[in-house]
Amino acid sequence: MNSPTSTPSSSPGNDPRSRGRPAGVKDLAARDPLEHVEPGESQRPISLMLVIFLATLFSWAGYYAHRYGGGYEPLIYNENAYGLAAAKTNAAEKLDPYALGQRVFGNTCARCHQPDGLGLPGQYPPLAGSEWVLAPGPARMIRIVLDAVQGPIPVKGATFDNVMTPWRDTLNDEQIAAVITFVRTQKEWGNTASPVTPEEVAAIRAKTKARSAAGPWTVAELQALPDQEPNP
Amino acid sequence: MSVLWILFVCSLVVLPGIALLAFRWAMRQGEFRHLEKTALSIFDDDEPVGQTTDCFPGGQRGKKPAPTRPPNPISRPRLPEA
Amino acid sequence: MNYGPILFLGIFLTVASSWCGLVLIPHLQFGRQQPVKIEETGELYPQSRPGIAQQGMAVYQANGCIYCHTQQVRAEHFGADIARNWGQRRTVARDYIFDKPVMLGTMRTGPDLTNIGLRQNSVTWHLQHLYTPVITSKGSIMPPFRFLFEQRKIGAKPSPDAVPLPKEYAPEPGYEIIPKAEAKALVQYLLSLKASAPLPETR
Amino acid sequence: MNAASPSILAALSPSDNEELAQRRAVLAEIDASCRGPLLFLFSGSIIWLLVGTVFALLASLKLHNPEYLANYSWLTFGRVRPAHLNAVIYGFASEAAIGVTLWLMCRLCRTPLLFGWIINAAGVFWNLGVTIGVVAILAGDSTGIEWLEIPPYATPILFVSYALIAVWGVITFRFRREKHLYVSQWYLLAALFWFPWIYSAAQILLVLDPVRGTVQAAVNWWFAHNVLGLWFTPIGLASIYYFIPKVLGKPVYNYSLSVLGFWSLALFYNWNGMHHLVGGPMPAWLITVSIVASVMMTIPVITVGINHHLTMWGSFRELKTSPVLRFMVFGGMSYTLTSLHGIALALRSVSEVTHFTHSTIAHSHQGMYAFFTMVMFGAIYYIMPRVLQVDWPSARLIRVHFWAVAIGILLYVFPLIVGGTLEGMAMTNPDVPFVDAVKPSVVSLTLPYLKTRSYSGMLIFLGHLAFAISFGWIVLRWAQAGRLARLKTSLARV
Repeated sequence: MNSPTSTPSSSPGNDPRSRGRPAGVKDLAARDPLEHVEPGESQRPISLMLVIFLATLFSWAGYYAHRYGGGYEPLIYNENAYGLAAAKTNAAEKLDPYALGQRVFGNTCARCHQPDGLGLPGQYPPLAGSEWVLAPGPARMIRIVLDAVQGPIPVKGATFDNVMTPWRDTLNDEQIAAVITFVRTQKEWGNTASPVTPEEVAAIRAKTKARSAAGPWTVAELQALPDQEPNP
Repeated sequence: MSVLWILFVCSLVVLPGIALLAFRWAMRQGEFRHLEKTALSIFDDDEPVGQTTDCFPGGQRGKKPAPTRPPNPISRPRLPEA
Repeated sequence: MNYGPILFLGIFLTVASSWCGLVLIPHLQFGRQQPVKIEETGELYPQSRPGIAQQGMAVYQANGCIYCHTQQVRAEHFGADIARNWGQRRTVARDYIFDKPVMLGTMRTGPDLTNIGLRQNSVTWHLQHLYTPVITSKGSIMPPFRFLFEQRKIGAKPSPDAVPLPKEYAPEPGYEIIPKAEAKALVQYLLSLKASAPLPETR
Repeated sequence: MNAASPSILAALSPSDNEELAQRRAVLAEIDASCRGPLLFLFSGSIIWLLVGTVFALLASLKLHNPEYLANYSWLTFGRVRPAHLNAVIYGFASEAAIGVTLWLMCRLCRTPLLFGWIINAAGVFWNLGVTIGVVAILAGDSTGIEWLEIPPYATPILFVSYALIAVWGVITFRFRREKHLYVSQWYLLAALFWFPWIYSAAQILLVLDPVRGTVQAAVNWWFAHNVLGLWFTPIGLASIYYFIPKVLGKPVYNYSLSVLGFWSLALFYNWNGMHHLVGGPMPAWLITVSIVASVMMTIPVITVGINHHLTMWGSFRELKTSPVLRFMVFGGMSYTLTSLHGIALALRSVSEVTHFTHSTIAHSHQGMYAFFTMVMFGAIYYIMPRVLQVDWPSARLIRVHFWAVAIGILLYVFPLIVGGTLEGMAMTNPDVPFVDAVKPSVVSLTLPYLKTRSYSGMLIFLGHLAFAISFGWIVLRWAQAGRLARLKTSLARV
């Protein structure tokens, strides 16, 4: 209804307002080079660039949705579960035990025992120079890490009355062996005890399986143990 | 979760229904004719072309030499007589 | 100008489409998951939280913990969540079926809390940490939540509830710091945060 | 009329030409009819802007200085932050958006604002709802759902208010005198329709009768991202599409492109939200679909960008003289930048690093502030002199406002994007401790950037103060010039 042909008032010739003015939108475009794309009456063809761009985007979209869509299954959470990369495994990088131990210590133990291994006086016992850490064999320490220990516990002449967090379910044998090795051999803290192997941890984990339900170890229970565990 | 089904019906039946009606009405109003000319619909006939209509208070407007605007191809409604 | 009509219809259909695609279909697909029996333990997982932990959740909500802490563990190949020991496996939708609201979070100004109940199960540690975070985590920028505690004159004998504090953070002699009910509930909620049961879909 | 401000008002002054006089009288009548509601809405939004900025500053200071005001439960970080968000989103931005929408609709429909009392009532309810909501959040009554923290007893008030505005919108559109629909109107109508849909759906499915498990998270981010995508972005773009051509006095570069831009935005933006959950406990397909939609956003972003920037092309010297253009162009450029940045952030490989870091915060401020808020400032600078028939009192205040907020937000966004990316790189390296007293850690790494943010916040606050003073002053001037203006309007009507 607003087309110039159907509405007399909008046609330049008939409109009294436009008398004496140049007619037509195109005149403006001719005068001002900045406005060379002034929309005109006719429909310009869609730019080929735009068509190619849109086509590329849509093909990419289809590919990506298919490739990482997990088959649109509700229980598929891994975007690599289907499609081309199904075979791609995400094997965790292998770390040397010291680096792994450092990482585990920083992310778990340091919250209480502090990054410097000195603990918090009156709260959390130190690991640096601790007689529990530097014992000849790791039997007690492995047990403590697996199922925790319940205070009061004497460490370096002070007594700490607190409860530790057990790590049986949250750290694997390799991680526990690595972190115990890291703590026992940490020279910056003056610790120079022997390293621990994952096999030793596995053996004690199996042996104390039933123990975990009974809660943390008590100091008396741990002290009753021999220093050296018989070899598995 | 009956509420969810109400929303579901709303989204799939009621709203598209409204959309269709609105669309039919818009077509009849001639909404989709002469799309490109609409770019000019925000200007009045007497607005200067290429000259800014805004400036800092007390300041000077942009001094771009500008030709007068050609007549706007869009018909303007008139103020109803008081 | 014939493409106008199709587009005009679109304004309504577009939002309806995303509503169906991002809300309705997810609800139908995984919005009705039930607990499953875990083979290793024979227990149903997940279980709803005990009442006091539910109250703690309200404290967590009210004080906006969600703005700095997430409750989601990403897959082993994606980020370092599992390498940081924030969990042994990624979390999946089933882990959250009893949470109202689900507080996944989008910021990690602080560490992830999905498994904080496993990583740190000491009530005392949590109370100290809430009272003044730098007691246990030096360098932390977490705000202290001292308004969840009250300072009280020590009565005939010290209260068993009193939070043990290092000297530099302890109140003046003769006073002790007692956690309010909110603090205790919050700690119970934190201790209840565990998502470790081996679900089949977490591979 | 004031002698110091002839320029803008010249366009609206009576003319000898009878035809012209009548034409100007139409505009004057439209502008005058908007006066009351706009004064109310803009005043409210500026008050919320100041309040929201104070909350923002508090939150920012607390992040690198946790002991600051730590003993007041009302002012703990976890309450001040959502109070900031709700004050600026629902208080400032929505209210300013509604005001600008009203004026644009009236101007584009060429009809005076009918039933102004509806808008005034809606404004009262809206401010009441937001006030109750923000106080409740500070008091510890938040729902704990991001972007929907306002408790369920305050939201119905917002609904009543919104319903009134929607009714008004329909009435105005029904009685419009201009039959052509300009692209801005498409954006505005779509926004007016989209917002109640997403808001009510989210309220019902998250607060009233929550869906189960992580579907809540899906609804949450569908809503939170669509508030930006289907509410603020359309209104911001509608403003740019109107004001840049209007101020320059030349039509938009390519109108067909603007149509493509509008519909591709409608088609793809609302599918975006799930990229906030990349890596989260969501089926792979849901996140993949959102990533695809995010990348498809290149279409509207590029088309809108071409239109904005090429309309401006060759007219950049006008930036020197026009404050409106400055804000609009800053907003338009930020829209292009923030959208391209957002598309990159949605990709899995980028998201792996930047997700959960401050770069997300930087991104949302780039969108909400550097784009939307700047555009709203520009619109208010254009609208107020026309509505009040009084020019802005001080060019210096406008300059202070512009430079303070422009430098402030750049100083906010870019350092924080860098800091957030470094933070993400540290966080995805498990050998960097999360927090440590001595060694560099994830937390200590971010501290310089968080401090920079506090400084930028102070600068932005300064800018807002200048804006508020300017606004108060022009209203005062109008009140003083009231008699004169009324006389002028009645003359123009003859």
